[in-house]
Amino acid sequence: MATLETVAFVLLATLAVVSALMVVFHRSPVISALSLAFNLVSIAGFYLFLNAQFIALLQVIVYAGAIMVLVLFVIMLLSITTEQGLHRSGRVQRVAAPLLSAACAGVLVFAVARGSEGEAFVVSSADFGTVRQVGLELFSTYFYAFEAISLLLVVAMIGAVLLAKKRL
Amino acid sequence: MAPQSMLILSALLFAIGVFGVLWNRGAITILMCVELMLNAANLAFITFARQFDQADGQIYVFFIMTLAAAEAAVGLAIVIALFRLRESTDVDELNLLKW
Amino acid sequence: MELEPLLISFAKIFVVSQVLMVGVALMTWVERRLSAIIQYRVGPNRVGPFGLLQPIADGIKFVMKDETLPEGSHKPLFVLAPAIAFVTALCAFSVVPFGPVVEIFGRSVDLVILDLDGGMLFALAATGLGVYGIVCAGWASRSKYALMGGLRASAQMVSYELALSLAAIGVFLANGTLRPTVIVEMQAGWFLNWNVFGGFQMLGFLLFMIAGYAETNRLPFDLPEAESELVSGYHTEYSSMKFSMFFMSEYIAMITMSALTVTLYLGGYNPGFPTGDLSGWALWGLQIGSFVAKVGCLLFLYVWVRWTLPRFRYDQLMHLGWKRLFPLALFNLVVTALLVAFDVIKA
Amino acid sequence: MLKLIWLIPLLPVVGVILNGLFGRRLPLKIVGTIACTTVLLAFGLSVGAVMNLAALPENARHFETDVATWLPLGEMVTGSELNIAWGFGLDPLSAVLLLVVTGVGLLIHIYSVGYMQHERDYARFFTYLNLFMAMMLLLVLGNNLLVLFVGWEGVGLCSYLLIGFYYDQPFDKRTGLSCADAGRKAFIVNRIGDFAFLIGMLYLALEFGTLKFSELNVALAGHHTPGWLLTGIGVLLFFGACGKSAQIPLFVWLPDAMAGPTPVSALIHAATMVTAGVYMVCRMSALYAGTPEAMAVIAAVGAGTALFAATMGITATDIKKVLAYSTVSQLGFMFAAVGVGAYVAAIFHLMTHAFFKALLFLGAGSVIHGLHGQQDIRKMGGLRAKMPQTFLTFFIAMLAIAGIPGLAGFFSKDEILAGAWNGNKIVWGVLSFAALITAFYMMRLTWLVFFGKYRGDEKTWSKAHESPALMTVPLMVLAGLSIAGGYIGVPAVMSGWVGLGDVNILHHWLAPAITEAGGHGAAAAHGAAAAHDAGMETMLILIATVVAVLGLALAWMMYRKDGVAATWAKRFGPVHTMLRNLYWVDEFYELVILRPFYAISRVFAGFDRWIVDGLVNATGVTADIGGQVLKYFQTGLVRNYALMFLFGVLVILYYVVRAVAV
Repeated sequence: MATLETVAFVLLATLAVVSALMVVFHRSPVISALSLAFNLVSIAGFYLFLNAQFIALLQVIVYAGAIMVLVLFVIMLLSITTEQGLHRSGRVQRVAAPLLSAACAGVLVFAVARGSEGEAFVVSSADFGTVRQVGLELFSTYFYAFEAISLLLVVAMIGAVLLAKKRL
Repeated sequence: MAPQSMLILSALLFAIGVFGVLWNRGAITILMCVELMLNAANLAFITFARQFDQADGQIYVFFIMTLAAAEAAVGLAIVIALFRLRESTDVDELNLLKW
Repeated sequence: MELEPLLISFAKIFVVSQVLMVGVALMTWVERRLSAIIQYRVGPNRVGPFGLLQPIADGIKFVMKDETLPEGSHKPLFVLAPAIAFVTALCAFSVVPFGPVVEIFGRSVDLVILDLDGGMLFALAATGLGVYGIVCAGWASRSKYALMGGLRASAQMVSYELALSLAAIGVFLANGTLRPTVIVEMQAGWFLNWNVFGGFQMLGFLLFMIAGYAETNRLPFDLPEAESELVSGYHTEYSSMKFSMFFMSEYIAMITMSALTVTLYLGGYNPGFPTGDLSGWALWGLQIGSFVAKVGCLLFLYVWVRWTLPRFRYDQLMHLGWKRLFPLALFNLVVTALLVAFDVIKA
Repeated sequence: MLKLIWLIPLLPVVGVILNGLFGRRLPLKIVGTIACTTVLLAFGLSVGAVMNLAALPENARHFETDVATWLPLGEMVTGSELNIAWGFGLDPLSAVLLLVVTGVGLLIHIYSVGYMQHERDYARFFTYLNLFMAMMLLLVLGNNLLVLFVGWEGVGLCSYLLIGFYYDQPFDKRTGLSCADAGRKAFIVNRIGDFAFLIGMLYLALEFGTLKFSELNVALAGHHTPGWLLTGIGVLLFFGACGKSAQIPLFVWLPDAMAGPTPVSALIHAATMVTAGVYMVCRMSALYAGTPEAMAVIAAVGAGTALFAATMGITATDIKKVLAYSTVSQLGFMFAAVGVGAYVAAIFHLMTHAFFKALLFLGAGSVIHGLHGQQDIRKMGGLRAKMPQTFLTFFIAMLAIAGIPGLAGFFSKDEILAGAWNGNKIVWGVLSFAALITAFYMMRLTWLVFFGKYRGDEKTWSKAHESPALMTVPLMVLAGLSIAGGYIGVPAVMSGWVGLGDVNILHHWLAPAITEAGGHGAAAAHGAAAAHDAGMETMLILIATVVAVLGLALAWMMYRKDGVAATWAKRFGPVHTMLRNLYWVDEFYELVILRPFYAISRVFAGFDRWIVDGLVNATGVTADIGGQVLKYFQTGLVRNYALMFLFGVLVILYYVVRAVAV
């Protein structure tokens, strides 16, 4: 069955990379945002591959369903037409940005290549990545982190309201 | 489907996100590219979680998602506030804090 | 990979989607007839008995109509948008268990397309993605009305999704699972076992219903397509089959939402009384029938509400969503959590 | 109660904390009550502890307790273990000091409540005063030299703080010193002595491997230390005492210490702190027993100071400065006594001096208080009528210090003189002459202040008043002590006259705590008790009495009528000028020490300014230039920053990845 999986992987990976490139290069921010949403959903597909069903569903609900809708809303609200190009950032940026990005990819790939990850995944337990297992972990080991992040959300919410509201 | 291919895909997506941040001048697009980078990292986390059969990686992703939500909310609010002031989301217009 | 389960899955998908399409057709007829009754009109009664064939006639009309692509529109998205709306609405139904495990040709088949561990999340995710269809349509049309509709839809759906999910979490807490099949199984027996009663989810049920109306853009929350303000909102520029896809997806979303409500709160396919000595197809038939009946009742409610309540203003909509439903849903969640903690609800 | 002695220094600390933190916001009455109560408690505890000590058999009157380890230094180069603890101890010697410090301290606290009433910074004053009490008690109760040193430095600090209490006021017109300057002067002069003390202490620790008094006494009893080292240590420690107790050559700070409020002068610069030097030398009697050379130095310095300071008291015109010179002089007496081995006499005089000198200062304070700040005795006179209680008590104290028989000062001074006679006839001569001058200038002071006609302006006179009871009651108590205090040390010769045996309580009390020098001075210490030469003793007592009366009479003759003194001053013109200018000691120090010091300082200042500051400034300039260049990287364009950030991250990442083994 490896071949079917490989085909699926290559397909999804291609979609992910292409949509990511669309995010960066498309002139229209709306298309960029939609591409990003697509990219996020395709990454959720990878999560399913990797036995992370709960996270995959969360990814769709939170990222695609909420965050990206919000982004789209703002883009449409502000009627932004184009966000491309360098403008004032100048000549150095024009040369250095592609070079350094390529270097970034190079270093990361180099790191992966040097890494000691095996050729195949280890066999995981049956309930790996289920809601129950992730939830148990979340509310035991990471309980305080969970509470802290909820606080972060409250702060972010208040901050967003304060920033965006015309008059309080 | 080896872990390495997943990680390489993650690295590529990350690099694309990096390039997007460096190349685009629109604040919203930059925000989106940051999300792209975060997602690349998430993918790596999930891969590691799968590889080492530990749920911790998934928990981290959970937290990163929360973080991304907070970041998007505040970031977009800033963009709106900026747009009110400048009628533009061009980050290169915002270069007052310099020598 | 074995072929048989794959085939069974395909069969289920095929059957369900076809049933849904028929349901949609039926719904359009029901809606028109009902609204006519409510408004003391006659309604469509020419095509077929009681005008039952009217939907088919409409379908043919839609197909035959001229396709228009507005000048300056973003064509790929313009075409894609109805498909997104349609597909996501269909997807959400896939986790709804419409019947128990039945024996067909000696094989046990569970009457649910996707029996996922986080099935309810899947449904919520699919409904969440549904907004893209509307937003894309609104933006791709390059029309003020459509854009306004898309904007309204995006904000509205994000807002009400919150109340919807939070209300549903009450059920998850009460039943201790996210798997729809298990949720349904736990509501077996007398109707007092239904989550709406036995799980103390009456408030959650009402919230879920209200948020569901907003989520499906039905009156009184149909602001994305408010005729008096936005002509017809996001699908102003659409015509022919593409329009009908939006049309159908709205009805499918209604059906799906009703089915989800039934699954979560009203016992799913459980008839509401012990079916001790029944077995085989008699039982299964009863169960599927009761499921369909319950969904039908909720759909009737949809129509009834539509022709009874006036439309909200946009700020009222947001006010209701964020300042009424959201806190109430949180309250419901806390109360449920306490009830579970003190073993009033046996999860 | 002995086990609780560590609590005694802590009690005033409570007052320090309360008044220091909240004093500003508390009403004056509460501030004063807190301060007095803590000292009262300390006094009560001290009395209890001393009574418990007295209940013990004579040979076992010694108690020590280590509260906590302070410096666990471990093994020294010499091989001994040196672990210094926060140790407290009580023996007959410290018991006497303890009672004097807490008792007189309590009286002065009460007096201060009245005296400081109209002054500013009420709470600050009592915070300092309580802190002083804490430090002084630490000094007295410490069972090792380092704890004593902490108290020693602590009282120095408090002295500095209190001398500079009116830190924004000018003090001395002649030298142009401000009160803050006076405080600094005291601190710096003390520091010189303390440095010597520290060195001496370190040598002691190195040589004997301990700083605990009890262990030191044992170690010194059977030591094999070379004499020169012992002498050196003795002289170094004594030099420290010179600083604290204002002996030649470090006495210059004490007259200027009068810049502080009068109760401070009474408590710190007369009764307690300045006597710390005497206490310390007595504490180290075991050391000095082994080094007659150091003893000789002490005796010489003490006798010299006694005479030298007394002469300066003749011409001083500030009421407090007269008393300050008197204090220096009396401290000289004590050191002379120590120097000739009459430790008991020194402690005896320390105690009586604490009574009558505190009384004198408090009386002077009462006068100053009544005259609203007037300190110049040339502008006083006839105050007898206005302040009867102050006058009476002051007069008693004057008689006591002059050495009129029957009063406290007579007994103690007589014992010192007896000790000196037995030790060294020259010392005796000098001290006798100093006693004469003492009687003279004290009579002069009393006369100018309380007798004759008032010489100030009319307004002050009309407003002059007796001080409130809060101030006069402590005066009376101290007057009582100045009369009765001497009777715990009556020489056997005198008690013999009235048919009593040896009733010298103090002698027997202190005997176990003092190590007598073998042979030398031993007879002196026991001079009274031995009674080997009762005739000579009687003779000395008579001479002392005559000297005292003579001094008083001389002063009375000179100041009874106006102008007589002036005639005499003219007759001894140069001497008078010299005394008026205090032998130009300050000027001498200025010329010999300060000027060269300033010159050297200027050289170092130049080095600091040009070389050190140059280097520092060069660093700054480099940073500035660097910033001027690097600022162009701050383009204000966020994506440029992102680019640089990415570059840095990549470099780090590359090295990290490279470093990871495959």
